[in-house]
Amino acid sequence: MIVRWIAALLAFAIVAGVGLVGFGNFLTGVDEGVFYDIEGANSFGLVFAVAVVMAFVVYAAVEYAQTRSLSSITRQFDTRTIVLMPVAIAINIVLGAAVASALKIPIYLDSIGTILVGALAGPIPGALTGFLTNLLWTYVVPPPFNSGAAAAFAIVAVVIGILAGFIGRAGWLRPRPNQPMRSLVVWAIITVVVIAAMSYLAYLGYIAIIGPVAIEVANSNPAFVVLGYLALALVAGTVLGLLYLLFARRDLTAAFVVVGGLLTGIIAAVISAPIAANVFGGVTGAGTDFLVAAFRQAGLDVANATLGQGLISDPIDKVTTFFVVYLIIIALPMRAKARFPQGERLVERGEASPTDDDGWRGAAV
Amino acid sequence: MARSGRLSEATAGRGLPDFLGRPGPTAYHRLNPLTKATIATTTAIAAVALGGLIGPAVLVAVAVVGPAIAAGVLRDLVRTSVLLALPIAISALLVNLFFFPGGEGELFRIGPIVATEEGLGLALEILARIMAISGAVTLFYLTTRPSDLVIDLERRGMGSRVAFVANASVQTVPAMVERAGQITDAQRARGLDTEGGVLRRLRGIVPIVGPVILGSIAEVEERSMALEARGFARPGRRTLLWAPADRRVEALIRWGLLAALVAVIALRISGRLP
Amino acid sequence: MTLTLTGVGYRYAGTSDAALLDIDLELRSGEVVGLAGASESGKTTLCLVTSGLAPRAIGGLLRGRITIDGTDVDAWPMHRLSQEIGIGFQSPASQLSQVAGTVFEEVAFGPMNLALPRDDVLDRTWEALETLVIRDLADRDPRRLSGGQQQLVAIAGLLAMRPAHLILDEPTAQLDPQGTRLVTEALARLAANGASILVAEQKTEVLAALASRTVVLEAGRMVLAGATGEVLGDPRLPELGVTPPAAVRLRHAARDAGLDARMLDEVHAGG
Amino acid sequence: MVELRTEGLVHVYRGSGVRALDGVDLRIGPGERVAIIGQNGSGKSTLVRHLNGLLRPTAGRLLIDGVDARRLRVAELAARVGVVFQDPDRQIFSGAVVDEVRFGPRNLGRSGAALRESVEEALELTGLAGQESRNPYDLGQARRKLLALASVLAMRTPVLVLDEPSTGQDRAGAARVRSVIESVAAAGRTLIAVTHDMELVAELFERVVVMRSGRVILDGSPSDAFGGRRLDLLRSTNLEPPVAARVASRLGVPGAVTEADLVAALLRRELPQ
Repeated sequence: MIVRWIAALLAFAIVAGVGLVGFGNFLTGVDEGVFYDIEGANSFGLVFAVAVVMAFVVYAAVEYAQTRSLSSITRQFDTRTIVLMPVAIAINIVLGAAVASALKIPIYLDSIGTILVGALAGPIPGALTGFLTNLLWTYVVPPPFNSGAAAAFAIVAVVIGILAGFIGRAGWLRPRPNQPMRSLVVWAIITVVVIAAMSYLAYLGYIAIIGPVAIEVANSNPAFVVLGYLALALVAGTVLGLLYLLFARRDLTAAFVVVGGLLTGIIAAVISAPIAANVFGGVTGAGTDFLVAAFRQAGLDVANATLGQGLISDPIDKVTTFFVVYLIIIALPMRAKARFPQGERLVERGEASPTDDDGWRGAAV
Repeated sequence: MARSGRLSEATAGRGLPDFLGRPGPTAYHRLNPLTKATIATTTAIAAVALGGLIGPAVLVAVAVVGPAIAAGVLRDLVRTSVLLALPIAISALLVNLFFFPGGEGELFRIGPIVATEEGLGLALEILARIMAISGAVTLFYLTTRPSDLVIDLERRGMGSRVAFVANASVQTVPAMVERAGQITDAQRARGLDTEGGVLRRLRGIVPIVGPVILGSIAEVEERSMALEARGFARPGRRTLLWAPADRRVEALIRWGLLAALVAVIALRISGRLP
Repeated sequence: MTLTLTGVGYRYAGTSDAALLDIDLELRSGEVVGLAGASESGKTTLCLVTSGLAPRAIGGLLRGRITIDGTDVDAWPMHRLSQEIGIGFQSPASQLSQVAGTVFEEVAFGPMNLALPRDDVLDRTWEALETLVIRDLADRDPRRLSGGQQQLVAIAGLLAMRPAHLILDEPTAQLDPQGTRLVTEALARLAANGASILVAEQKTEVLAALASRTVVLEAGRMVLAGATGEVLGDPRLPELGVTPPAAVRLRHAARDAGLDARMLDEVHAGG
Repeated sequence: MVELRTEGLVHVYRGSGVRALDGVDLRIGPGERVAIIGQNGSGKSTLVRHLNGLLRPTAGRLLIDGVDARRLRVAELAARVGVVFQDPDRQIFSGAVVDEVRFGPRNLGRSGAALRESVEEALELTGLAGQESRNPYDLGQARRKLLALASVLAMRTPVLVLDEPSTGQDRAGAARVRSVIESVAAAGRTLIAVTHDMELVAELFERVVVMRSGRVILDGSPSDAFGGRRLDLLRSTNLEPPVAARVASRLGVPGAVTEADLVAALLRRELPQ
């Protein structure tokens, strides 16, 4: 068991190292005199994502070599999960396509299914759902639902599925209704601090990536100032939304939903930015393009404009998506969700099934 | 492409029915699905890696328009791929033309926004790249039945469960749209007003999206039982009724294309490409 | 092949009260057994338990013994049991595999999963289509068929697994009279050439047409069992939430009104 | 109260070009109880979808109290003509039974005591009183259908249309549907049922409209439709009359369509001997 994890970590380190040093932003090549490519730093997120997938492939290969089976992985794939995945993929595509074309708002809502499968069945099914969604969305789904751009972002969907899997496994999406006021207030403060810290870190990281030169140009340009205020307004909006959810619904899980959404959003932004920048020049035809235009107007190049756009729209999209998934989990009857591999962790405490014996027995096989 | 009407004598016996695995109308259609998928993928990635205008243009001519003519799907290809690429193309044009940082060669100006030469150059580059990608993908889509590709991959060793998810998704997407339509009717019959302004339409999202998701998930239990009642949970490989033909020469073509793609990417990374 | 349930009870996962209690039932080969009872009286649960899906696929807790020709099937995995016992459900659409573009591929789905040799899969599929006389639907798209035709395709899909016993949970519940006739006639043909079927139905006319023996459930217990004619003629049927067939209702109404029931019988017998 | 009238109603489906309605002239007065029967594809559900504006006529008109329905939005029509569709799982979305029933009336702007009272009445009538906080998907399929019925009942529309209300119901469920039909009629509201349940039609409806290939081929009482004289017409749509009517016509007692009528008629004939 340990051998597999060591092999996986080794693979991760190698791929990440090679990627950072050589790969960087593959449109600009390595800068002399610096051991890594500064301008390419913005694609370190993508490199890490590829490293994660390679680690998984190595883990599976080692397990297969040891035990001629992938039981630790296939256990998460019971018939119910496999039947849920096409539904989740269709939800991603039908809702994603509908939102992208109909509302033209800066969110995509195309990962509801991926996060749902992750939460209900675990990281691996979540990752596979995300991966297949993006591949099928480009190669197999006919217009008007087809999206030529989706396949390129498959790696992002894989990471979103994995994150949702661990968030579900950690019990973050377990309903915690009518909490005493005291613990609500305590958790509200903690969450606001966490949101502020994450937003500030994202800002610092962004400034570090776009480098000192770009910052003077940007600051002097009114567009950049407007974007700054927009980002602040969205953070404030998230906090207000959180407080409403906490105190209006007295459900502590609202805090976990918001934090989970922000975390996934920021990671998704960091991974998808280099893909969007280098493959599509920062545009995807969705509502988020006007954000990219604003960043470009502020004097930033394609890569940094796309990252900026991602750091603004992805967190909001993922917080909204996590909230929609949470509403679905609440509305699902006990019978439907309890049967999934991680179903028990999405159920309110005390709702789990009572078991006494006197002759009753579960499935033998 | 199931054929309705009387069954021909060929299937009167007990063999494989003639409507399964029927070869496509042209030579390009009859290529192995994986070959066509490799052509589409290498064309798309190479267009990105090559960059510039000439690279993608040549790729489109050779790997998209050429085969499309051979397969007799050019008209559909143009119509579909343009439709597919339009939203991205318009955004790419607008964003890059007008917002190219530090562009000097001013073409024209609309108020504070300046259209620059460099912006136009980059916009055209991205346009060429997008056309190459959407053309390659559309060519694949127009000449290959999705289930044929899935069967071919399963024959080569892909897990039968992954094959199930891929095939089932293709049927679930249109079914879900039909379901959403029926649900919209039912909610409007209960007084939900979907003809008002944006705000009113936003209020309609939960009553319409909710049943689509809840109804589909509620069916998962019965669907999985029906599948298990037909031996679905049996581990290991399953028998395939048929699989698309593959020839050695196509295998060579596939590996050749992949090698060329790796070469292009290596050149790009090492900076030797223009 | 005889399928026997002795003292069987079942409790759904996450519930404290039993959905099924003390069921003793024997399904002999070549016999059609009817299952009647109000909604949520345990009909579906009994079908799921007998087929093995409960508890294997949906969890929950089981009590008592289920044997095939005396052998306890507790340890059998689902894919082995599904070759002995096939189960069909109420909704035709949710029994489609969603991966078949034609009826032929839909019916072949089960044998393909069993990894049988290809020719064996083809033979079983054609045989199942012929048994249900839907050979001419072979190239049709399953999603574009009527409810009744889809139900026949689902049953053909089960027959292709060559189960010794077939269990059908309200196959005509969602069908219109034409679809109900289609399915009932097909099942009558199966019964005529020796199939062993357990069929649950609200429409007692269907049970009257198919079943030699009928069992009635109430709140998870067997409250009536016996020859179909007797059970469906039992005066307590309405209180058990089951509406007797029209012919029986007429005869009872005539008898209660003091009419000469015999006259009604021979007239209706010809109908 | 509301009078519905169609004049030369025609509907051709854009995609398939199928002429589902081929000139329907129908008048349904306030408080009437009408059953619409016909084979699949005879145009029944197409007609129903015109009554609440989900489908608009290709030719001809639908008049509600003399006003052309074309000028009314679906949301406005829904306040007059409530339609209960066949598949409950294509509309239920709330986590609790009571919220599902509130959805309709709330859309019509009702609130407070009036809302609460109409919701309680609907739950009572459909036998769901006491299940207010349960998750709809924990109820069986049959009771979810009753929940869908309750959610439209609570809107208290002057016209109520039921699409296949008794399909999939057991004895108790069918009895519920019948009590709802009787109470709606008792309240003087118009009730239209599209159904294959011939016993239901014979016992509860005073008027039967038979449709075939987009046209009304018979509009009369159940004994008109099921009695001996017009049986050929009914058979032409390969519909079967209720068993009691079949036995009655064979025993030379036409006009008797329900079991009760048949037995009463036989009693009269047997006693004088």
